Amino acid sequence: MPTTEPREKFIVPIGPQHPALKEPGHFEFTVDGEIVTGATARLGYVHRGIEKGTEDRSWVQNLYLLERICGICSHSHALAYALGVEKLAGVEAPPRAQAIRVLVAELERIHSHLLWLGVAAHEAGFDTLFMYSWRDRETVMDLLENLTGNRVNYSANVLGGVKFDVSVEQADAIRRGLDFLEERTQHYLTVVTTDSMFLRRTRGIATMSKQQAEALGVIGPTARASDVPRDVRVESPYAAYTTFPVEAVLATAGDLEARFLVRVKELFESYRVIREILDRMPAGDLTARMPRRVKEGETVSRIEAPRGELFYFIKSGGGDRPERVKARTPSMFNFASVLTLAVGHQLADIPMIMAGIDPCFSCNDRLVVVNRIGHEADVWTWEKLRQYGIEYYRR
Amino acid sequence: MALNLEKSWQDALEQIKTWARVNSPWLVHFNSGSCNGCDIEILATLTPRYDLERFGVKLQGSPRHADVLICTGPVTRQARDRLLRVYEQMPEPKFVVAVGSCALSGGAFQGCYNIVGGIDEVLPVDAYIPGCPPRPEAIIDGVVKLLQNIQSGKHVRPAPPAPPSNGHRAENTDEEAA
Amino acid sequence: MNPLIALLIFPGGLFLLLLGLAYEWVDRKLVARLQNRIGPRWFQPFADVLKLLAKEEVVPDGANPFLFLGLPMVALAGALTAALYVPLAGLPPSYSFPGDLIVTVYLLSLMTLCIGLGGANTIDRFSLIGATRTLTQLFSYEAPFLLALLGPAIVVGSWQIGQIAAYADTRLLALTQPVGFVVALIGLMGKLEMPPFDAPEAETEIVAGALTEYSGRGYAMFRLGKGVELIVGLALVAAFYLGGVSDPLSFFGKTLLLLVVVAALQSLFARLRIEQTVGLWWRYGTLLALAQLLFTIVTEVMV
Amino acid sequence: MSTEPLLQKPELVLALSQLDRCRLCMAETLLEAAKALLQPWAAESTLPEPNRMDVPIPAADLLAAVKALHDARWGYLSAITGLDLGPEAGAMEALYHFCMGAAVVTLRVRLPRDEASVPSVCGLIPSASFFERELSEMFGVTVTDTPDPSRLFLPDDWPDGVYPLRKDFVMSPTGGGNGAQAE
Repeated sequence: MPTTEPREKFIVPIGPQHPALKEPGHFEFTVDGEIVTGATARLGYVHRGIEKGTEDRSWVQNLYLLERICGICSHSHALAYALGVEKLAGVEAPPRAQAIRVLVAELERIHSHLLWLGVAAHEAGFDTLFMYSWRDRETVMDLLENLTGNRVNYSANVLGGVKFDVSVEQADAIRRGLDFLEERTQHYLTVVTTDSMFLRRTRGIATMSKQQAEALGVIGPTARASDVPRDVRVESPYAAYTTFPVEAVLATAGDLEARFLVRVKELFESYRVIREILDRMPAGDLTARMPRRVKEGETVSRIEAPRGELFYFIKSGGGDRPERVKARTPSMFNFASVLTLAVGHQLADIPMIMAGIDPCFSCNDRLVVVNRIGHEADVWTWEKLRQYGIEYYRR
Repeated sequence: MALNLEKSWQDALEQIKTWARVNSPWLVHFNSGSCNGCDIEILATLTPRYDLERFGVKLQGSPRHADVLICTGPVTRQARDRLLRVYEQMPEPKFVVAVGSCALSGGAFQGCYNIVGGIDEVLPVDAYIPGCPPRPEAIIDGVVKLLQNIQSGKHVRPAPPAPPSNGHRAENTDEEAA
Repeated sequence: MNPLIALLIFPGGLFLLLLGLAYEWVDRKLVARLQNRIGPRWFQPFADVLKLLAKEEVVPDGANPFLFLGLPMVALAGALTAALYVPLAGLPPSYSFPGDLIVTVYLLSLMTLCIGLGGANTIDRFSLIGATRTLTQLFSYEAPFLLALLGPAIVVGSWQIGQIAAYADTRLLALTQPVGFVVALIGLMGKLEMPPFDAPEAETEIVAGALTEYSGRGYAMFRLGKGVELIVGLALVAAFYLGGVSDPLSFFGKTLLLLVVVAALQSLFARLRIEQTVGLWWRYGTLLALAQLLFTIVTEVMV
Repeated sequence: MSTEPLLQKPELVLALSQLDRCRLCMAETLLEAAKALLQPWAAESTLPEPNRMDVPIPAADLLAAVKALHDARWGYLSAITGLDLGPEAGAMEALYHFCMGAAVVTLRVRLPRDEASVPSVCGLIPSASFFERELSEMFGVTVTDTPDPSRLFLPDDWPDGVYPLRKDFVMSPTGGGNGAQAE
């Protein structure tokens, strides 16, 4: 299906400017006139060969490797891996450890959503909101550091439980931090829903209907923004989500504004769950004994990372090293479905579709090769595509 | 007499140049495979709480405007020649700061098949900032230490690394004489 | 005062460059404070420019070297000559002739033209986009800005900045022509490419816009030119609308007041898209300026 | 088992939070529904875990099985995992994981090691092209008529014919680079 005339691949090497989460990527859109006929992506700039790395490391060492797949959802990866291995080994982490795991997971969700709010605002050139939301994010980073000792990559998980306990002072500090954050989130909710500049960039853009979302298999907040109730915490609750249930936050509009709304409202949901956990924290010890060798078998472990469902497949051959660990990150899934959504869309909608799924890497510097059928491929920078999109909508 | 007049004039000029270089270090940031933990910490140094602009540090877009190349992440094979190209585009005098243990030595990903190793496998590195990820204070401290070294003239230029051992060499790795 | 000193030292070259840097610092500090950051130290722009002068100048291939090196000089020269006709630091303009208002405004836009040409001269994609944007934005704010400055000229009945400034010295024209004042101020922000009109060098989007390829001396000269343009623009608007700048105190006071207003506006808005800026200027800017002009002409004729 | 897909019945549709108690029994009914859909191949399906079902599928029938699940809107294709059972076993597996609620159905396709090939499911599920590209570049499984066979993760200068996730992939001594395939 790719177009016949040879497309010369040209990757822009210039260092990106003002990096929010920039990881270079490369997207190729085949265009017929205005309509996108084909879209592929070339990732791999950050491919470190982790899945192969897991096969020559022991079960415990893998925990630290898998935490560094992604800096923002490191706890999610460690949690999914730990739950999978515990299921394989037939070990059940004590309830207090499960509750602390969920506590750190929700704190990480707050940190990730606030970070995305800043990045999206920055993408629209709204630096003041970027500065403010990142300043407030420092509060949740302090909470995480106070609790786990590190701002990012907090490695709370140990196979069979958690590394630390939550003392009363830490719980109070978290409650105070959450009160401040809740009031700030209320402010951001009003900004996101009323600020005219923002609405011009988000309302009615890249709308995805419920059927489209289901057919494409979009997951996470992007799916919930199109009224598709896909939330692993609700569908198949893991760790302590059974004792502290979560309500899936849904919106019906399915456009970019709805995706903003879902993420900001999820913050409130996270605050509620964290307060509940702190109030009804079950007593008990922190870890359960874990055998060095995991018995033979395979398992699937799914959890809800800030960006969507994180899928882990772990196979053990009975030794002290895993046979195979497969991690399918939510962004890879969202990208795949978003690129298929792009087909048939206007070229002008592409930037907003991309920004909407909160890609794990917001490639500010990625380059889009647009080859119009008929004349040779011209190479657009990300910005030109963005600008083209905006001008297109102006006409 | 004329000679040392000439000499003192030269020193004074050198003094001013170093003062200017130390007081307005502009950064360009390149991520060659990092898990973006270090990237968000670098960005956190610009937000209100840490605000590097106090030291005159500004994050520039184009390598042409930058003095310090701040790199994060183990150098993946795919990002290798891009890193070199960015480095070569920067005008002299340029410095390289490696942030995070991945940039120092490949970090947790050492031994993975797609990793070339730390930044010093590809570029001459002037300052290393360990940590996974290093706290914003550590990053600021690293940059300030580099500036102090430049100021006091103690800074000696590291030799560019040996060409990559595993055969395939990007065609333009021999940078001009540093 | 012998003309050479006036030209090179006092109201002319050196003083103007330093003042430009100082105003740039005030602007950066205010915007940082409004984003509740601490912001740069007082000598920051000065250190920036000095460092840039000491850096290696890279002339990229694919760019015509003569043009590449010449454009920054022309830009700086354009900005400096524009400063000759404007009352600075409380002194009357060091040189003025009838019709110098038009010359000054176009000397200022010569600066933007050079930036656009500088960007178009290289083969780098980002600067090509930056160049097209700079030029499209140039044509959008040029007309309203000039019309807004014509208001006072009509009231005074002369095209000479010196005379207009003298006439406006006692009367607060901002009150009689409020709309013209607002359009002039916003036009000034457009000319200096300050947010929300900084689409041409949108840092997160097109690296550094038209100036991506420039480094070392060329970039330093462009920055100095921008600083001088800031001073000249502020002085013009202050001289015409805020009741003249006859003594140094009122000159600095008024221009700094305008700078505070501009800095506040800067941190309030997100970046306007290029076609929004053009739309804004042509739909509202020009109409408002024309309406103001009509109103002044009618009152002029009647009185 | 009624052929009309079980999913249309309202009570089966996931009620969000009230049903946490019988979460597992919900999973069982979903697995039953999947089993009904995959009838001809589900004869020797196994249940390694209460909420998981493995269904071995010959490569030729893969498309039909995926079509059955897809038309009945049974969940979504969450991932495609490549599994190398080792040079001695002389076989590889491609696992197609479908997830719905708490239930996970895995279609296991057994493939020979040397020229393994699998039909592409992108016709039914367009977003599967990423997974297929990863499968082909990491395991050497040729996915017939996939829309975009180019590389997804491996660098451009990666030698062809070297598949890193296979068991017999040997890291080159310098550690940083092109391993050799110890055929």
